[in-house]
Amino acid sequence: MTVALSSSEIADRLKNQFPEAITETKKECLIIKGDFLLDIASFLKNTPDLEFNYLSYITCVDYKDYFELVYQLVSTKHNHSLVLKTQCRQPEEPIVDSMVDLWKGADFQEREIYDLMGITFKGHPNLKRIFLWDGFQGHPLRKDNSNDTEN
Amino acid sequence: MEVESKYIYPNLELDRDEGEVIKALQEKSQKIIPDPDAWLSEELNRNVLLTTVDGILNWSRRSSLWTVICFPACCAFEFIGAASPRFDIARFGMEIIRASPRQADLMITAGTLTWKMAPQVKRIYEQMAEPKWVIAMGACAISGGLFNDSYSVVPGYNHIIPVDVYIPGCPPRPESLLYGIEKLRGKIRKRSTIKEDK
Amino acid sequence: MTLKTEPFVINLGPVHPSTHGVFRLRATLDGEVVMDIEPIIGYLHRGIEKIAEGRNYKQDIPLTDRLDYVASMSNNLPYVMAVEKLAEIAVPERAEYIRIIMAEMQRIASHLLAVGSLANDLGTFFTPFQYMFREREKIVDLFEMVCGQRLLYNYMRFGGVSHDIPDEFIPALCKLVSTMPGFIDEYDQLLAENEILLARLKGVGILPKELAINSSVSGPMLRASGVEWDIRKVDSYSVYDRFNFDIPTEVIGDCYDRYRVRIQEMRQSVRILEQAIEQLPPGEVLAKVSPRLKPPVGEAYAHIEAPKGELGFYLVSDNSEKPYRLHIRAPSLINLTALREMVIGWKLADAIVIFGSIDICLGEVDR
Amino acid sequence: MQTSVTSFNPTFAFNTLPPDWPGNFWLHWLVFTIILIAFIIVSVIMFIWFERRLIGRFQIRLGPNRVGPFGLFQAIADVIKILTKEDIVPQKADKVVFWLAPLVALVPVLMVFAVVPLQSGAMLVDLNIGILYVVALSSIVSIGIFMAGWGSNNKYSIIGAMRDVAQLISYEIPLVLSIVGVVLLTGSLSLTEIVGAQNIPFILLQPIGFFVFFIGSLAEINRCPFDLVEAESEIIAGYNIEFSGSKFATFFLAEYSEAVLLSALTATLFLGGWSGPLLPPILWLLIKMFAVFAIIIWIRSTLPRFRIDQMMAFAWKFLLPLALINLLLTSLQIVFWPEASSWIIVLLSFAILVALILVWSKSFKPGGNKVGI
Repeated sequence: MTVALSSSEIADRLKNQFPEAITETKKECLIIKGDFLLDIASFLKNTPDLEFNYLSYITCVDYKDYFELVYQLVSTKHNHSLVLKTQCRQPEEPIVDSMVDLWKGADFQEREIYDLMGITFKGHPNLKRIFLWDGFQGHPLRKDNSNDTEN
Repeated sequence: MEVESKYIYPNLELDRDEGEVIKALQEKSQKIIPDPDAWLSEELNRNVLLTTVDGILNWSRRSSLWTVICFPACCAFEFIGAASPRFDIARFGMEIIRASPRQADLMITAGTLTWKMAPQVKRIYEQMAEPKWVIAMGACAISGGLFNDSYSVVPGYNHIIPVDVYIPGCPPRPESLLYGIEKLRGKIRKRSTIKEDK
Repeated sequence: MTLKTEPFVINLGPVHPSTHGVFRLRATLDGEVVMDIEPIIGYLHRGIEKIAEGRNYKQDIPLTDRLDYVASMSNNLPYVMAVEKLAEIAVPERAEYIRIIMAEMQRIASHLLAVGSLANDLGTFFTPFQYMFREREKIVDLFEMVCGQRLLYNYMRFGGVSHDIPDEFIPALCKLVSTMPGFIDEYDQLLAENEILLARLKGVGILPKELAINSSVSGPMLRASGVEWDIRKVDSYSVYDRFNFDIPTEVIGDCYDRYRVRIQEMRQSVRILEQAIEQLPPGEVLAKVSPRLKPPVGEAYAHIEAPKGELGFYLVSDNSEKPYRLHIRAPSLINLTALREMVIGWKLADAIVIFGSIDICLGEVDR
Repeated sequence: MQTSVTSFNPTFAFNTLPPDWPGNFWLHWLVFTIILIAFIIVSVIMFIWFERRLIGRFQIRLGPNRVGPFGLFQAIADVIKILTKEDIVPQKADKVVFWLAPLVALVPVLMVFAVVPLQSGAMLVDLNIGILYVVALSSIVSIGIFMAGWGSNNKYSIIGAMRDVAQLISYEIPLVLSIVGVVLLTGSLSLTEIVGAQNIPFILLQPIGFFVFFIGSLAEINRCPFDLVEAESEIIAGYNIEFSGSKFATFFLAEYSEAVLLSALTATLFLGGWSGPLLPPILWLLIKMFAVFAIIIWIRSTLPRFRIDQMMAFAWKFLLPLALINLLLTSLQIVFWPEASSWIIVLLSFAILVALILVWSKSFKPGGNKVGI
């Protein structure tokens, strides 16, 4: 069984290095500030006994007043997992750091989120629409985008 | 081996052009294109006389319907199922699936059509040489089906190209595909090539 | 004197005989050698995630069928698992077994198709494909017996499956299970002892282990690269822990290894099926669940080992009848990430084969 | 050899009309050309039907059987349909080349049939350099294919056309060298004499030659596993991608006429041509042609396709040495051991063929690795 690591334990370890990074620790997830995302991710990836070398998925949820990005990290060596979340509270121009340098698997998923949710990923090498065509108005998965705006 | 840039050809301009084509097509195709062969149902009024030449031409056309590849989604597997040993569409001489639209007669539109795909389908249809027919296979091809209310789905192929035969089902079974093809043959049988002056 | 040469861009797809749907590959070629590719997808983007938000939980089950339309049963499973996790619904034991029987049959069907179309990409003029389809039809018959559909089954429900299997199902399945290993061996022999096939597959499109993990590749592709990672074992769900089976892995991670992993996985699936038939308990198949299900506020992620890789559903509920957010972790899409690294430097013909060996389904890539 | 070269002149060829044929040369020419073209077209239609039915059987299905008895009229329906379809010329195509290409591909094939003996003396002209004529003309088809690829102004078709030229250049050499073995045994370039010389079919005396010739000619007519020219899974339809209507029909005809030609040539060179007991000679030839074509279909429905570099490697590293060794062995036998009993030769040649193929297949690596960019 993949062990879901307790987020408070991880939070304790992170506190030494990134004292201001952690917003909240829930039972199943760890919510961090967007500014520290890349640093914490690379810490989680490179620390020997954590070694989250596999990024299972990235997704984004629109909570109307903020966007929440969800990263599920897995270690294929130690067989444990962690859900990392970050909240993006700039509804006009949401920007988050890109994870492509750490995990290549983030490439298409970030493009997908950019396409459907309209979140810009800083440092992504090829950030453009992936599913919809160039010139499509709006981002369909946002809650303010009702289902039948387009025809 | 290290590739220098992420993508040698980012092709941003190409993307933009394609986006414009899609947009133009979307605006243009809000109405359903009527079936050009609708007059066939009122056959008696027109009093069609078929000549022997017509008979031979129609025989040859309905006996060798070559399909073009246009299989976007789920229904494709029921088409392949129809071509597989069990249903064996080859009995009717239809196992030749031409990948090049120039040499094909029949387009079986098996699957959901999105606006991004629409210009390609239209182009394939236009590349096909006359005479050509279209079968809309499955609910998505007829009306958008389950995805009718989506932001990216074309509600039916008949917004883009004229359709001759509709086969309902999600997906239609191979038997119903064969029945639909049989209907199309009936339609071809009534066609008059000689009289049709356009 | 040197001739002036320049690379040229060629579009493979979206309508192409061997792109398995409407995938498009914008390839830059230097003669026959692929210098660069850019996968362009979205030609089948139907917005399933958005549509799902507008329908209630039960109405979303048919939508999941249409993701990976060659493996519909496997798509139902993680969705109902996610909802069950969210609403804390217990599943009767018999239903769990039936689900596993369906998922494993679906795995065989999907891998048959993957191997067949890989051979097709190699240019065998449909013959292996037709043989694989013959076997697939047998499995499809069984599915039809259970739920009346040939392709998109819509069989699983929250708390079980929609109805019990008919009486004649188990004997038919036993017959399938007893004959299938022979067919698999036969096909394996016919394909893998062909010199041209070996020359075309061996050493082509190598995906190194590190890159495979880093690119979040999953399923047979990951295992072909030498990572023993199968959700059925490492994060066992349903009642998989009661079965005895191996995870086939290979070492190099070339196209041939991916082919081998699929062939061996079919054998393992047959093994699981044999055990599941033996252990199948009597009893109910559907727990009592309100048709207007309102799960409590929260989120859940359930994943399974689908034929193509790790298929997961991330579900957010706001205690209404409709899901607040449904995200699908589509293995086909993420497996494509590594395509570019694998293809560059190979010939055009190899690019097609490498792409075929990934075995994607466009319904799942684009959603 | 020397006599046939020095005595070559057209009148010699024209004078080879059998004495019992009526009329003068030109009447013979006219009648026979019509018969020959009819023969080609009928056999092409039969070949198409045969191929589709047989492939159906290989793929555990029935194949066309609804149009006419046993689906016999299927190919006829196809032909009428293709001929009456719209003929599209792409706007940016090179019009002249596009128009000429199908003809350039078809005419040489038809011309080659002039020297193929359908039975004793039943041929348009009995050229004493028949083999040379066949080899020379059959290569011209590639020019037609290249013209089609270039004239279409399509990227897929130009890739297909390039592949065809590369393929032709590589496979022509082993092909010709394998024919030389037959010519050495016969001592003549005339196809009639080659048939006449086969007391036992040359496939027994020249197994290596047959092997190389058969594979080489598969490549020459772009049949599987060398169908890279129209590789459907890679370049869609290759050179004929933009052709429709009657032009496509012409290409189709050219392609299958080549197949008929190859079957006829293989039958003539290695299987004893029209000679055989009991049945009439033309029937023997047809039986042999269909047998050869059945093997081609079998290969087509079974084998995957080569990659371009593997295909070239196969020609230069595998077939060419085999052809050279065959040539050497045949010459040695003719020079030093002309009185040898043919059955000993048969046994020896087969032993050598098996040994060579074993050795070669172990050492030959089709190779072709990733290219650094």
